[in-house]
Amino acid sequence: MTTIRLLLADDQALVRGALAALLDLEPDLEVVAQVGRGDEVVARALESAPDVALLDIEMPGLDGIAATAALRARVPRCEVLVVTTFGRPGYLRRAMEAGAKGFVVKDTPAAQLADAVRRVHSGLRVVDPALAAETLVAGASPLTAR
Amino acid sequence: ILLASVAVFGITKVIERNAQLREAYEEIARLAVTEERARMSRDLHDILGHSLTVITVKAELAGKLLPVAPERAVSEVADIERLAREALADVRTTISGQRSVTLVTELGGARNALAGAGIDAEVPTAVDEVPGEHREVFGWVVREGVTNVVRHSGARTCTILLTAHSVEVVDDGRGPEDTGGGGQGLRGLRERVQQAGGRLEVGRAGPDGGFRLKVDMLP
Amino acid sequence: ILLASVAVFGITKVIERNAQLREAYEEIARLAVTEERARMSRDLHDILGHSLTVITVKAELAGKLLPVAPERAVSEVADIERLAREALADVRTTISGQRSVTLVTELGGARNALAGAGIDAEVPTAVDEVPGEHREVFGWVVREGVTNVVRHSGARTCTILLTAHSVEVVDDGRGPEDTGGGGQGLRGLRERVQQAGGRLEVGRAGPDGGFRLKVDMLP
Ligand SMILES: Nc1ncnc2c1ncn2[C@@H]1O[C@H](COP(=O)(O)OP(=O)(O)OP(=O)(O)O)[C@@H](O)[C@H]1O
Ligand SMILES: Nc1ncnc2c1ncn2[C@@H]1O[C@H](COP(=O)(O)OP(=O)(O)OP(=O)(O)O)[C@@H](O)[C@H]1O
Ligand SMILES: [Mg+2]
Ligand SMILES: [Mg+2]
Ligand SMILES: [Mg+2]
Repeated sequence: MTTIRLLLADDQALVRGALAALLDLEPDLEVVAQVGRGDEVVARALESAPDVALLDIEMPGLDGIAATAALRARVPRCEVLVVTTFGRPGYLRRAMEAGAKGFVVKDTPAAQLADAVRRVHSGLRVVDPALAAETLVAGASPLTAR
Repeated sequence: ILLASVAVFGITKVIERNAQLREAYEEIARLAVTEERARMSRDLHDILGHSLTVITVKAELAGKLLPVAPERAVSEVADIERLAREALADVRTTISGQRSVTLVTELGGARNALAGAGIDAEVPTAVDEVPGEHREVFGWVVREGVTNVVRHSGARTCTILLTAHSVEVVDDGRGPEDTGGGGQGLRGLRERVQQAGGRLEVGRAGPDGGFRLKVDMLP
Repeated sequence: ILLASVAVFGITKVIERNAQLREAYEEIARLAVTEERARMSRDLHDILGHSLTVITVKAELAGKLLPVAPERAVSEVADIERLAREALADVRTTISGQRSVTLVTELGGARNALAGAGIDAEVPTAVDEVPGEHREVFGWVVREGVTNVVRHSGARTCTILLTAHSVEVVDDGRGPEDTGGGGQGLRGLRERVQQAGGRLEVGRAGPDGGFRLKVDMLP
């Protein structure tokens, strides 16, 4: 069994730490790098050679969507799975246009999240349907407008 | 006579419209209050979304660790309790409408204020590393720091940096004046920070100028 | 000429005021939307406040149980995970504005509706016993049941009862009519309930009349 190497980028250190621990419990997954800012993603990916990057969207420095585009350009062998808390309008479309293969919520149960990582790694698309619906409601609510 | 009655009609209308306008403006004022509350709720949604995410992920992790590494499970469960308590405190403060200061809502306010002033801003979205007991004083730092950036700096960009024990407001504007000078803002803030067991520093942000306001909580 | 100019003045004023009034009303409409959102957030806060309280208590309990009864701690931690995930789902639904129906917001709506109708209401503030998969259909039950109480019952009091597997809306009004009769409301609701794997019953609440709408989810 080959190990899938993971990079995690999330500015919520507690979420990032817990997700890393959960994913590390999977025998075929290994977290090789963690960052808390979007503008550190590419540099750390160049050092640590991950197979899949899990990127948060709202991060300081560079948001996860811009980080996706930068990572796909500089480290094309690394696939991107976007993990987010909220599906604000337009996020899904922009993430996919930037080259992400997957788009799920951060609280996806660990077994499903691990599965999403494996699918993205093998080139498949993974989109959380509820989250997709949320982000496609364009500008529906000022609660989402930022 | 025709003209006279048109005039009377016109003047009556003016009076009537004036009353309607006054009512309309009162209504607007009332609703503006509600809008302010909605803004706070939006911030609250963000914090709740984040807190509940951390709690969910940590609870799942704790469940998995329990059989294999109980001592690590203990610390995850302790984190969960703390996070839930702090989120609850934020909910209570916001609902009660007394709106003392919470870090979360001040960060939201900072984002709005800087955007409104046309200053590029980098404002953290996550506060969960900051222990609950520091959040109020950090909120005051953000509020005064950002107000000053908007009023005095002439900056193009502003960054707010948070760690568990510190908060910084940095801009790339004209920087501090040699005279020191100044009003009540920073003086009052320094007292507040000292009472909370912290230290406040202000100065140049870097060789090219700019202003840095930094608060460290002493361990 | 004097009169004429007064008239012209008056009419000009009327036109101007009309424009101001139109703008004012547009502003009111915009703000009213915000007000509605604020109401939703308020409902959300009530229930989330409750969820967070339960999470806090359970985390504390789990921490105490861990060294002495780890198997019981496991189930508390599993509860926490479920509660947090469901609360998060409620936050998301409310924010996205798709908000089909959630039990949380319907209970808030019920409270408002009954208060508005001058009916004394007993409405649960906690939904955490109800599994996530029943919440939407229970939300529809509350919505239709309470709408009917307000429209048809003539009741003085109304009680909503929740368990993990059932929801009831009971009032002390004139009770069901012998003719059965009726519109789309209960018929549509019955279909919805059956599709979700439940059973809907309506009938007299007690010997003195009153109306009871009860839905049981089949195990
Ligand atoms: N970001 C900044 N850039 C440039 N100068 C600043 C900045 N922040 C503060 N200053 C300088 O420091 C002085 C002291 O700030 P302080 O907040 O104490 O007073 P103030 O903002 O002038 O008045 P007040 O806060 O009482 O309304 C300011 O008057 C200004 O000259
Ligand atoms: N709480 C109640 N008290 C007394 N009568 C009730 C109550 N709830 C329902 N009913 C009776 O049952 C009938 C059927 O209710 P149902 O909701 O299906 O129709 P409706 O409310 O009349 O119309 P709609 O389809 O628009 O809701 C009502 O018309 C009314 O006569
Ligand atoms: Mg983030
Ligand atoms: Mg000041
Ligand atoms: Mg009806």
